Amino acid sequence: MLTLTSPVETVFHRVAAGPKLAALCAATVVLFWMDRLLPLSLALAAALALTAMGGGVFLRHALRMLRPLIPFVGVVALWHLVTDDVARGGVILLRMAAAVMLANLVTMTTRLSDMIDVLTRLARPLRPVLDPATLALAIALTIRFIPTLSDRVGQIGLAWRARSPHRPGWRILTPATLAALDDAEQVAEALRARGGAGR
Amino acid sequence: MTLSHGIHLHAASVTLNHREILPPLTLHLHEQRIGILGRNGSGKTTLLRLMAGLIAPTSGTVSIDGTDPARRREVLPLLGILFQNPDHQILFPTVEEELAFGLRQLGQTAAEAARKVAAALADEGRSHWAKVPVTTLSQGQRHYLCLLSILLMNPATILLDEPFAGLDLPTVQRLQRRLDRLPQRLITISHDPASLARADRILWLDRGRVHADGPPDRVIPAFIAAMDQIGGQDADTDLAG
Amino acid sequence: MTLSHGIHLHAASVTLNHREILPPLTLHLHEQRIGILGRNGSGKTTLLRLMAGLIAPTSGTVSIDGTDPARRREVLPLLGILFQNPDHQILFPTVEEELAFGLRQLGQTAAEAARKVAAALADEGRSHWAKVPVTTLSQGQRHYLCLLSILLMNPATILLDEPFAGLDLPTVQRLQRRLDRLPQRLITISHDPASLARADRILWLDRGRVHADGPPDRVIPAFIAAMDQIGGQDADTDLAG
Amino acid sequence: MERNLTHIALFAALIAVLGLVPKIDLAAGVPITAQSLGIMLCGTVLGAKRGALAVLLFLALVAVGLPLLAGGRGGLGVFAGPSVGFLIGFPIAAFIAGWVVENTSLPVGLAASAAAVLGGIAVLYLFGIAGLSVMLGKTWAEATVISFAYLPGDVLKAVLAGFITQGIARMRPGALLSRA
Ligand SMILES: Nc1ncnc2c1ncn2[C@@H]1O[C@H](COP(=O)(O)OP(=O)(O)OP(=O)(O)O)[C@@H](O)[C@H]1O
Ligand SMILES: Nc1ncnc2c1ncn2[C@@H]1O[C@H](COP(=O)(O)OP(=O)(O)OP(=O)(O)O)[C@@H](O)[C@H]1O
Ligand SMILES: O=C(O)CCCC[C@@H]1SC[C@@H]2NC(=O)N[C@@H]21
Ligand SMILES: [Mg+2]
Ligand SMILES: [Mg+2]
Repeated sequence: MLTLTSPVETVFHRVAAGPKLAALCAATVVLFWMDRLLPLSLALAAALALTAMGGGVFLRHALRMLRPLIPFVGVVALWHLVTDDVARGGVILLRMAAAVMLANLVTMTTRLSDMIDVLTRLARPLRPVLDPATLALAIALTIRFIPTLSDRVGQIGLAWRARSPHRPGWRILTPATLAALDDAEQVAEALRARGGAGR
Repeated sequence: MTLSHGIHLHAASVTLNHREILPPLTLHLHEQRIGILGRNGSGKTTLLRLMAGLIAPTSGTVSIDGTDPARRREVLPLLGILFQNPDHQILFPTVEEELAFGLRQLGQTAAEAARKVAAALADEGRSHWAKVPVTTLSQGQRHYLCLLSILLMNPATILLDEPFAGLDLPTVQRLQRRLDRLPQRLITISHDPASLARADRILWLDRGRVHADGPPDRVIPAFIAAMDQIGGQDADTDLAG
Repeated sequence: MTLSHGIHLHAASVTLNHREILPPLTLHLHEQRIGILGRNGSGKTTLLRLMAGLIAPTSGTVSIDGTDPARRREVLPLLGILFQNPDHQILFPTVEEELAFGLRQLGQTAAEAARKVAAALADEGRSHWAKVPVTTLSQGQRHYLCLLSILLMNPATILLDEPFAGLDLPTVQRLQRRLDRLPQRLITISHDPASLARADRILWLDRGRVHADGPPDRVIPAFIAAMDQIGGQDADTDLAG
Repeated sequence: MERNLTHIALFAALIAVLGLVPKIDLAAGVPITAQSLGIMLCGTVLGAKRGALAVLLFLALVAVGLPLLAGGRGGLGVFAGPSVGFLIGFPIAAFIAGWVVENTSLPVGLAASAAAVLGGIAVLYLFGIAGLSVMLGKTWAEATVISFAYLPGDVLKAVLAGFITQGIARMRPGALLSRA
């Protein structure tokens, strides 16, 4: 399964997931508390520097993950130029860029399995309502069935195109949703056949 | 018979997710009954999708009766496809909706389509099916419905992907008789040589390549011998792709 | 052999959605190799699900080696099930997770399970499969993985629903050899009589009832004759249900 | 137990598959995406509790670093971006939509459309607008104006959610857990 974990090994790959996530939380809180240009610029510079420690390929990859924010930068910049409040616009942009960059840094340097471990550990206090083992099972099932369901939907699309000159559009979604429901029933049975979920 | 008649592949290849599933193939299929044999994963379904225009060739060209099969509107009267699993091709809740869909797509009015569907069901002695939810049909009956919905569109060529897989003996015999009587050109995929014994021509596909191409009495015995030989060895452990 | 040995059905019936799929059945299955034959929709899979405790009998009782099969955890060492479609049976993204799951369910620690999985894969000459995403395995390989994950749990009885459907000849031969060597009791569902020729006992199911019950040389010829006769008639138009 | 679990997992997978439908990027940094239709369907098909849990599971997978949001985005970064309000609102939207279908006696299709409007638009936008206002440093009024860009698409999606839910009720009545 595709993950966003970077194959480029960095020092951060060797830091345990828990502390990394805790640091990220703290950093994000601080970022949202800061509201002046200079400290926020320094924060972004620091985030960039940390990311750059992973090397050129890693940094380029990290910057690519910021690309969806580009139109957002445009609109904020424009808005604040018009309202003549450039400083405020700068604060918003710097803060978000730094926060997203740091969060992506954690994502890119933590293996999926370690993330899932942290998640199930965080869920431990919820044990009476949510068994961590059940959560781990649910995560595994979803990862397992995304490509399978995607194939099914592709097949339904082919069946449509085989009989129609038009693209299926939204109408493919009823059979696709049904496929998810049918698969859910059969997977439930297979799961029960091997001892069921929980306890 | 003109040059444009039948299905032409000119150095047509298919690469999916950076993997060459079908290396360049050049073929001219014009016989009335054509069988495609091959092991699991040999590329049979991919070849069928290529011929049907459901996937584009990565290189080379495909034409059916002179038409590019990617031009869906023009190719609909030329080509029908029966997919392997009826559960992947039934799109509507009731039998009559399912049957009417293809006719509407050919440009007929709702009234016209409804009339033809009713007539076709009556012809088959199945008028009572019209309002029935497809989910209450058995596996064999759903297969039959899929075939009917294609026959109703009256294409010149029908591609069938494992039409007998999972069906019981009597159902297979009936379906086989029904198919034998069809005037259309049939191209049938199977991994079971017995069901292709009466074809005019058999293509044996192996890892995307045409390993043998000829009449059944030549290709089928060779295929069976090869399969027995492979089956005698221990399982291959190498991973695909 | 004690009375509790084997699978017992006492007047067990199954009604689903107000339809009686299996009328009350009384059976004692204790042979090593048992086959269940029948047409599509005759209730084979329903009987298997009943015996496996995946559906409760509407009336009557079911027991396997003295245990109620609805007690999933207790019945795990007694019973393994190979479903028809591996796509619904494989629950985890990678081969080793899939194999380890059953062992964890039996109460083994993660370390124990990991060790056994590694050992089993090495035994099969497939250590390189461990981290492989299950979606990249071929159809035959996925079937094989399902079987392996059940064998690893070492149940006394294995139920197999159409284990050969959709597989090519060499794969069927290999799987058959593998199954023949197993010391476990096997109960195999099929609509293809040929694959059950070497069973000790065959049940022929027809519309939920046991139409015949005996050794293959008695039941199979009768089954084939009946199927040919039905196949000779025109299609039945009555709806299921 | 198992059925609940697998329905939740498969619908989380369905939202992810809907992410493969091309998105439309808007300047505010929050795209128009088919995934919000998936959120509605989780509620209208699975019902309140299971629907909300399916969405939470999907978000958990996004958070741990799977690129499941439209356009192959994911990771913790998206929770620090302009979408965060909508993302937080997702499970609540599914819950409300499910609750509405469960607790009205309207015909399924109509109930599902109404539920999708209530949960997938009214409630979701509340969170989305709050998120936009915080992340973009805008007033609520300004953020509300921005979110109007999504309204036509989302109204359409609510109508579709009605049709799809009704289709399922017709094809597989027993499978519609919100009305089971
Ligand atoms: N979208 C895809 N991406 C990558 N590989 C694919 C894709 N679709 C099919 N393949 C691979 O292409 C090969 C041929 O697949 P195909 O479905 O054509 O085989 P087949 O002969 O129809 O097999 P079967 O008898 O099992 O139906 C297989 O190895 C399959 O894994
Ligand atoms: N949940 C259900 N509700 C109503 N009817 C059902 C249900 N499940 C199965 N049936 C019906 O029960 C009958 C027996 O089904 P079953 O799946 O056991 O048949 P089978 O012998 O395994 O057939 P096949 O060879 O096609 O797999 C069929 O007519 C089927 O339509
Ligand atoms: O970042 C993402 O990919 C998800 C953001 C959520 C998009 C919201 S959901 C409601 C509204 N309707 C849309 O089509 N997009 C926004
Ligand atoms: Mg195929
Ligand atoms: Mg069956």
